[in-house]
Amino acid sequence: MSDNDTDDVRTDGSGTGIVSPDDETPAWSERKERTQGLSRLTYEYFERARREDQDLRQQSDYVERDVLAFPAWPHEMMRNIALTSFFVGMILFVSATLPPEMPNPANSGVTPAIILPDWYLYWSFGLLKLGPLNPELSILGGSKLMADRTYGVLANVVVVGFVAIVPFLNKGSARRPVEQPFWAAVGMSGVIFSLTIAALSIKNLVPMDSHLLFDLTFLVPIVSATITYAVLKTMREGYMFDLNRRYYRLRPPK
Amino acid sequence: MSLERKDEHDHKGWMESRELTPVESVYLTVLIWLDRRLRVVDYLEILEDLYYKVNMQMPKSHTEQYNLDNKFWYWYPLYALGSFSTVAYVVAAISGALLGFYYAPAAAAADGSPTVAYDSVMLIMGQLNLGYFLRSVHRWAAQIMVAAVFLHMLRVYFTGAYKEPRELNWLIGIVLISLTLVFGYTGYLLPWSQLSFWAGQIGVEMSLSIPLIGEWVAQLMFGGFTLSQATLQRMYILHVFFLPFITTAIIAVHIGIVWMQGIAEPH
Amino acid sequence: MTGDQSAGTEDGSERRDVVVPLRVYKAVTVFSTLFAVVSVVAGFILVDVATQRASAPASEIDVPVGIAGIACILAGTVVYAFSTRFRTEEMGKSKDDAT
Amino acid sequence: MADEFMKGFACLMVGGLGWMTIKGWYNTPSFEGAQLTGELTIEEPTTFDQIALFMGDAFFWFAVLGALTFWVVLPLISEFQTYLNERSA
Repeated sequence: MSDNDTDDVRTDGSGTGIVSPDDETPAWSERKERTQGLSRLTYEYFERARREDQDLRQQSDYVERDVLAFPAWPHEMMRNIALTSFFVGMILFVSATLPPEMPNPANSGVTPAIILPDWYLYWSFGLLKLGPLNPELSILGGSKLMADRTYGVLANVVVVGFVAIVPFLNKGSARRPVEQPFWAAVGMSGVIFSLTIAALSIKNLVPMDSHLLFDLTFLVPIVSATITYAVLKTMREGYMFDLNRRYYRLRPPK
Repeated sequence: MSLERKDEHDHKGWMESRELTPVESVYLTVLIWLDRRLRVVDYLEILEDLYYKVNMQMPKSHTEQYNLDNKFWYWYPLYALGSFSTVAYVVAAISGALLGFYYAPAAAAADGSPTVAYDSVMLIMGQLNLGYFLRSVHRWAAQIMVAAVFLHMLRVYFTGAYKEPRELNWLIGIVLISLTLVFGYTGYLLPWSQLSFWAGQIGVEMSLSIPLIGEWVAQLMFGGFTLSQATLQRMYILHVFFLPFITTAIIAVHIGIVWMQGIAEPH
Repeated sequence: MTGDQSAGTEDGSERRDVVVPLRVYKAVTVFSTLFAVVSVVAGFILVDVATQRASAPASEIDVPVGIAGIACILAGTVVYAFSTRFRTEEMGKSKDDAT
Repeated sequence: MADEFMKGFACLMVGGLGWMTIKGWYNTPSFEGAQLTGELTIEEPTTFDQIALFMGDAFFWFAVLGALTFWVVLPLISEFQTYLNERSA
C-alpha cells in the first residue's frame, strides 16, 4: 500500500531494488529481451532469496539442512497448531449441536425421493448426467457410441486426468494468480464448474427449468473464467504501469 | 531454577510512577499478586525458551527474511488447510476406532426391516452414553476433512505451489483426494439405511458401466451385481482396514515430501 | 509511540494503551486469559443449573443463580477485553503496520 | 487492513456457525427437503425456544452486518477521511 508511494525502489518490500545504478547494468531493452514485468521480478527475487539463503547456511551457525523454501518445522507447524486447534474446536462444537440424521433401514422395494451420495460426490454424480452431450455417430445409424453411463464414468476420468497433468502443462516460476491470469481463469472455471455440475446433479431440487440449468452449467464457468481473466489482466497492467513509472522516474529516457 | 530469588521488578514503584486509572492499578495489582504466588508465567517461559532454542537452530523462514509478515498473515489460514485436513483425519480415526467397538457389519437385508448393522448404529445413537456425540464427531470430522482437502487443493492450484519441484506431490495429492472420497463413500454405506442402500446401487451401476473390466470391478468392490451382505462386508473392511493403512502411509509420504522441500510461498 | 501512553490515533478513535514491562505483560496475558476462560465456563454451568439445562418452565427458573451465571460470563469477557490495552515496549499496534 | 479483514471474517464465522446451529434445531424438519430454511418444527415455543429463535436472527444479522461493517463501511469511512484530509492539507 504505502510502498507504492515511496520513491525508493522496493520491489518486494525488502531493502534492495533490482535497478543498480552503475553502467554495467544492462539497458532496459536488454532486460526486456529475457523476460519482462512480474515474471522478471519474480526471477530476480528468487535469485536473491536463494543467494541469501545460501549465505546464511554458509555462516554455519545453522544446522546443515537443505531447505529449498519455507521450513515446515517449526515456523509452519507452530502457526498451524494454533490455527488447527480453533478448527478442532469448531468440529466439536458442530458435532455436539448438530448430530447426524438416521434415515429408514434399507429397502429395495421403495425408491426414495432423493437418491444422492454425500455432497462431496455431487460433482461426480453430476458428470454421470451428461447423457445429452454423448455424441451420436451417423455411421452407427444414430445410435450412440457408448452407453450414457459409460460416458459419464469416462467424464470423471477425463476431469481427474486433466487435474493430474496440470503441473506438466503449466511450467515456469509464476506463483500468484495475477502473474498467470490464464491459469487462474482456468482454475476459476473449474471451481465454478464443480459447483454448477453439483447443482445439475440435484436438478430435481433446484427451482429452475432443467434445460436452462443444463445450459447454465456450462455457460457460467466460461463467463466466470472470462471475468477472472479480465480482472487479473487489468490488475497486472496496473502493476506494470507502476513498475514502469518507477523505472523511468529513476532512469529517465534520454 | 536456582533457589536464590531473582531480582524482582519493583512493581510498586513502577506503578506509582505511571498515570494509571484506579481500575487499571487494581487490575494490575491483582494479576501481579496472582503471578507472584502461582508463577505460571515461569513455566510458560521455560516452554518459550525451549521453542526459541529449537527455533534458532533453523534457517530464517522466508517471511522473516523478507519481512513479509504484515503482508501475508491473513492468508495463513489457507496455508494451514493441509495440516487441518490431517488433524481432521486423526480426529476421525480416533472416533472411528471408538465407534468400531459397537458397530457390527452384519446381515444386510434390503426388505425395510432393521438389520444388525442398522440396529448397532441406532444403539450408538440412542442408548450408548455420548454415543451420538461420537458418531457426530466422526461424521463431521469426515465432512470437514473432505472440505479442507478440496480447499487445500484450490490453494495449491491458485498459488502455483504444484510447480517444479513439487509435481510428484501434486499427483500424490490427487491420489489422496480420491482416497478421501472413497473413504467417505464406504463410510456412507455402513449404516445400511435407505440412503446407504441407494448410494450403493449407484456405485454398482457405475462400476458395471466401465468398459471391459466393469463386471470384474463390481465383483471385486461390491461382491456381486446386487447389494448383499458381501457388499456391506467389503465396504466395512475397506473402510476400517485397507483405506486407513493406505491413506495413512500416503499422507506420511505427502507430508514428508513437504517437509523436505519446504512450503512454497507465492512471491 | 510518544511516551508510555498514546491516547487514540489520528482518526480520532480514542483507545488507551498502557505500556508495561515485559514480565507484567506476560502476567497480564496469562492470568487474564485464565480468569476469562474459567469464569465463562463457570458462568455457563451456572446458567445450566439455573434453567435445568434449558428445560425448566419459565416460572421455575432460579433467577439469582441465572443472573450470577450471566454476570460471570460478562465478567470474563470484560477482564479479557480489558487486558488488551496493556502492551510492552516495541510492541507495535497492528494498525500501525498496515497503513 | 488485514486486521479489518480478519475481524469481518471472524464476525462471519461466529455468526454463521450460530445461525446454522439454531436453524438446524428449529428450521430443518427432515433430511429430505429444505435444510436450514424450512418451516418451524415446533408448535408452541417456550421461553427458551423464543430466546433461541431470537438468537438465530441475531446471529444472522451479526454475520451480515459485521462482515459489511469491517469490509465495506469502515474502509469507506477511512478512505473518505483521508480524502478529506488531503483536500484540507
